[in-house]
Amino acid sequence: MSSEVMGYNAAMGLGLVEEMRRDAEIFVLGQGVATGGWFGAEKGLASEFGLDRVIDCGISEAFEAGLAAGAAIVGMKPVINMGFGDFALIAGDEIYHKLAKWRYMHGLDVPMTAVIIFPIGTMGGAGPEHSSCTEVLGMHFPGLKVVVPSTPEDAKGLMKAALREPNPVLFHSVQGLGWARGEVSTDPEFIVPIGKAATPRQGRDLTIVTYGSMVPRSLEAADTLAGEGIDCEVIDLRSLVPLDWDCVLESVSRTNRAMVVHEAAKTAGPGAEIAAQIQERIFFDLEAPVLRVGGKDFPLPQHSDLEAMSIPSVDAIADTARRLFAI
Amino acid sequence: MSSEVMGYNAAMGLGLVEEMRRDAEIFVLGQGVATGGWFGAEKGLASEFGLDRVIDCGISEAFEAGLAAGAAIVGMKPVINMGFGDFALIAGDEIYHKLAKWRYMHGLDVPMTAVIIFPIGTMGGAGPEHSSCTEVLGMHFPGLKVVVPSTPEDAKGLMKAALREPNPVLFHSVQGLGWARGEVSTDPEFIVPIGKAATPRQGRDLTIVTYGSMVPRSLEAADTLAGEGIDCEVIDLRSLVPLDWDCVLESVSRTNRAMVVHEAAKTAGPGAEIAAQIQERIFFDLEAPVLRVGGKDFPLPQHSDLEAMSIPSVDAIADTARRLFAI
Amino acid sequence: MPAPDPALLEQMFHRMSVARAIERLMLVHTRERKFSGWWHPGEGQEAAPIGATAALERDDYLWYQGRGSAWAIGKGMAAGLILGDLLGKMNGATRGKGGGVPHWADYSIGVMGEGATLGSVYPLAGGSALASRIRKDGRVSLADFGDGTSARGTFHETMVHAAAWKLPLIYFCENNGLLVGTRLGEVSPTENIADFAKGYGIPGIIVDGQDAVAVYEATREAAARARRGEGPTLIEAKVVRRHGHYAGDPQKYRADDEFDDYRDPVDVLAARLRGNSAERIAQEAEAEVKAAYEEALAAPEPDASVIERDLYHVQ
Amino acid sequence: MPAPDPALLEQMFHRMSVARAIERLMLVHTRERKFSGWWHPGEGQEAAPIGATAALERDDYLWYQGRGSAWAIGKGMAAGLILGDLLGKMNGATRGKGGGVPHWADYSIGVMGEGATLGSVYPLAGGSALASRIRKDGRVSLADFGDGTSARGTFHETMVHAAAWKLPLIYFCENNGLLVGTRLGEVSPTENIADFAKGYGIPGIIVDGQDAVAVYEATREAAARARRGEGPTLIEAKVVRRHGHYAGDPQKYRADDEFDDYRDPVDVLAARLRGNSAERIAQEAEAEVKAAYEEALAAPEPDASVIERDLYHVQ
Ligand SMILES: Cc1ncc(C[n+]2csc(CCOP(=O)(O)OP(=O)(O)O)c2C)c(N)n1
Ligand SMILES: Cc1ncc(C[n+]2csc(CCOP(=O)(O)OP(=O)(O)O)c2C)c(N)n1
Ligand SMILES: [Mg+2]
Ligand SMILES: [Mg+2]
Repeated sequence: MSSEVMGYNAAMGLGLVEEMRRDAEIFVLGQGVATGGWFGAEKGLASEFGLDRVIDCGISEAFEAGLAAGAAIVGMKPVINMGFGDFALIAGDEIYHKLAKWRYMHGLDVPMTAVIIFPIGTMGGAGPEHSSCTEVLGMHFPGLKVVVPSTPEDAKGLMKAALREPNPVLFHSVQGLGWARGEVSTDPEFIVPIGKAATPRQGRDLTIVTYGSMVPRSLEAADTLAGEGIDCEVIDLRSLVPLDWDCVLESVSRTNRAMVVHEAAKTAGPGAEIAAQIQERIFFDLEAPVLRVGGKDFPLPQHSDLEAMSIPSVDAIADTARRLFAI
Repeated sequence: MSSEVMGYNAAMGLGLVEEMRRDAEIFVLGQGVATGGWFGAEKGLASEFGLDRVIDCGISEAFEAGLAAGAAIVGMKPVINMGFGDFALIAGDEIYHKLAKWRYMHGLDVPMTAVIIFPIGTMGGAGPEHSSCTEVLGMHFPGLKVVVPSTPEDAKGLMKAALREPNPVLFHSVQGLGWARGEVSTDPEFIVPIGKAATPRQGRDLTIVTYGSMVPRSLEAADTLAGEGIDCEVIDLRSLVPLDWDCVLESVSRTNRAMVVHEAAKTAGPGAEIAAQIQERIFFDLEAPVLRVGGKDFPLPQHSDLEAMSIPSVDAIADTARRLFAI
Repeated sequence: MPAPDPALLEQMFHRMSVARAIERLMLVHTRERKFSGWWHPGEGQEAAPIGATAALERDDYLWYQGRGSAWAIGKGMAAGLILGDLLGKMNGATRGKGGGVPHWADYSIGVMGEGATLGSVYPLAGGSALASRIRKDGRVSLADFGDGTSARGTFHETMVHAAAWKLPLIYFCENNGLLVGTRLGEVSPTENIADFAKGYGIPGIIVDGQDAVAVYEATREAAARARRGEGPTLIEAKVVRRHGHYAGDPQKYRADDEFDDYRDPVDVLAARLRGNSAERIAQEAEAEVKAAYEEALAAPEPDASVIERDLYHVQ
Repeated sequence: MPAPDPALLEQMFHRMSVARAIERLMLVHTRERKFSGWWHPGEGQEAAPIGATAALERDDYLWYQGRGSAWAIGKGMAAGLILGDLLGKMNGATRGKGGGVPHWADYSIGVMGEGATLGSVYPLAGGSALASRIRKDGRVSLADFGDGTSARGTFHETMVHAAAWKLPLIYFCENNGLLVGTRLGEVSPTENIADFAKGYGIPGIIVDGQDAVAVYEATREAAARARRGEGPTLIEAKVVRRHGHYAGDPQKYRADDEFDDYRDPVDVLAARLRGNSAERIAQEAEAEVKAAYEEALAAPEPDASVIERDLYHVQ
């Protein structure tokens, strides 16, 4: 199949455009989506699909998320750009109660497609209220699917999968990867299934379980470690709900050592669940504790140097891997 | 020192009243706090302290939490009854961004006292949006202290500590224990320090780390197990931030077996962090994986029988302990 | 606006009588079987839902709040689904998940459901109204709420956009002057929720909420306006909450003379019927509710498998 | 209301000139040093903050939004704290945490800070206003926000209560007609944010936001009203956003003739000064800002320890 090199945000946008062409029930709404779009993804959407389907909204995040629930229940397929993952906390009732539970609490099992785009993570000084990783919320509160693509191709493929999924999806796009480039399939039927991890690097000595912004960093650390004779397997989860436990457990039961890496604050982040569950399920396969490398348990400073020091560096990942290998 | 038998909510209320008498900067606000109060805690507050300090609010949770931040920054000591822990998701920006980070992001280290009361957990059919346990949010987002008392005495002592604490405290009162009775110290200087766990039962075979509604259930399970020759230590964390790691690790390094029990949904709940960190820190002391018993990863049904089946029972705790002991 | 024709009036009275019979039954059920306080009695307020739903089309979208049962009944749900749900039985609307707070929905007749965090219906109704604008399907969305719930931020966020975009949306307030035991005036700058309409430049209509026909007419007008593409309307029905906030609430906070000039909405509507059909219809409704209650009592309880149902849709 | 006296006028002009000099400097700094786009230029809008802050007392509480620097300067913060912070240096207001979006606070002069989730200032200002009512300290709280931010739910939740409780609160809107690149009219039922006041039964005042004296007078009046216990006022200043939304925004969405009858607030205020003091004051301000900039450039960068500062207070 043919492919094309493009940026992460552009690929996510392309996934959206392709699906909008084939499904008239999809519409996009968010602050500035019609006038250009913040993260480059929605450029030109309004001219192709018209202002009926590409809707600029005011500064009302709770309304945005709540309308997604209402529109999805009546069968439309809203895509909402929430601007920043931090704003999950502004629209929490609408996302983690309404979108997640409306069908459940009414005892009605109907398809309900809605994609909530949460750009997460640091991007160079956006500050403590525009840089958080909030994906763990979607793991703790049941009823939603949760994805975090790490490559342009996954951004496209997961967006397309989300728009064909009969359940609401929290689509966490990685702010720090917005302009990262890569090969992207141009096949209009190419999708990345929700709930399937990838293994971008195979290895025998230890398993690095990661996703999002930390995938390229983990791969870079693995390259360095390869030179030192430490052979890392790197798993890119891609989806956090459902999480591909088969892939994770199969790998760790082979390597017998695991660490989890993410940008989200370490304490009570996704890595806590992953570490807890690995040791719960295959304790006697482990030769060492499951280690975690996560963001500092502090708000993100506005200062971009301090910000960079607040999230895991390639060195920090490599150091932890060395430590894990040595145990 | 003298003590008195009273209910959990009443004891929490008494802690509040005692502190309000000694500190004129404390005020209480919430829906219905002046007209009687939902959970019994605020009865009669308005007549003693007047409507200036006991304020009925409209249905505006974001305002309630945000005003707490504003009032605390100017040196007052607001106590907000948020009604239900689930409403953390309605006021998320105000709690996890403003209350938690305002000082940090402005680079100003000043005392800031504010107590946000979040009644959490099931209470017999309150339904999916009034029964959630949301305490894990306070663990993941930095900047707040987080407590969950399990006895009337702790409810009083932690309330008093929270009102003398120069940092905002999320005070999770346990809905299911509201009418549980127990001995409560009447000493006006009695406080329960934030960040100190209790060990209501000592044991040699395994450690049950728990808090809130699951403390009495874990103790009951431990009693049963004692008859079977399994000697459980039970730790009541009382505070989740800061968490008394010394107490937990000391115990587990003695018993070599640990399990975490909470009512909150299991996945990515507080137990994930606790299990992850125990094995991270004392892996080679463990003879078995750290197991978790938590609420089902489903919304809470309105139906009270189904609700009861959705959270850990004494039997489920005992069964897990037996399994852990047998590993 | 034309008044409802006699057949519609009878249907309204029938539905109001069903709702009232459910109210009466739930009072007894609560007392005798120690039913939990999660039932919020709607007696006294039935004219608002019955009048409003009568003015809607079958496929218009209704998002309601949780007092009483008259919204769902008014929009055409069977009493059996409601009672089965209240009793937590498998034959109820939620198929076993219920037991107090209403989460009754039937999408085929536009009963879209209730959110127990008050104020959650505004953006959801905004969403279905936006869907109708995109699809040009001529449907109207109605968001019902209590006076106290007008203070939620979602009230504003949704109406700012609905008014700007002229969405086919009706805000319908049941103003009973109380939030649990707090008087509205303690926490609101106005006793008239309709005043908030001024800020959005939309009509704010106050109607006699004890008179189902007055409510019908106002809602009819608002729905017509919405369908003409002229945007949202805020209707405020002045209603009386006859009982406590929840089943069992002793209501010590209410004045002795509060009900001195109380007009029962059932009587007000009965007086508008032809001949003496009221009595007959009321009896039929009571019989219907009684039968549904017996059926609910006999219906099976849910088992644990119900807990894990309806979370995700599998294609 | 009396006009500001000559000394106050000069102080206002001085502060406006400082803010303007910071604007000019940041344009150059952004271009030459590739400074990040997290700086949101306030040029053209300075009359609103300068007029409003001049009408407040030193210990009144100011909660502002993040465009430009004139709110903090107007309330009395030194240029050095602002520039040090923008450059991310240890001598800035946040002592090393800064670098674009303003989080400048000085509680001793009532500069309470900014929340970068827009609309967060409403309930915080409501909180300080409530504190003043409880303490009877005669202080006024002012919440500044942009026109787009009027759609946030917190706008409504706070004002419902502030109006009901007659809190000493001023809502101050800088209406530049734009939210990033979206025209206000696309997402708001009214171009006049002051219209929202009608819903709450409070005064909604529109002032010429290019004229600091007009803003001063309106704010003075609102503050006096608040101190008399008569409750909140909503002031809307019509302002012009002279530059892009953020530093570097190419602003393709703006019309060619948009600035044809633009009145620079610096000129408007200069014309009100006695004699030719304007030029002198402007030069002094520029020199002050230049010196502060040099100092900031030379000031030390933060080290990693700054990350872990100020999260918890230790008694
Ligand atoms: C967001 C939210 N806040 C608070 C509550 C608790 N609560 C349930 S009913 C009620 C009073 C509602 O008053 P109103 O809106 O006037 O409706 P009414 O009960 O009078 O019908 C309150 C505060 C809730 N369910 N949701
Ligand atoms: C809650 C929230 N939503 C969205 C944003 C992103 N955002 C930053 S500035 C801005 C436009 C603000 O418009 P307005 O309030 O009119 O202020 P102006 O920029 O015109 O001064 C937006 C949408 C944000 N910071 N916070
Ligand atoms: Mg009411
Ligand atoms: Mg603007």
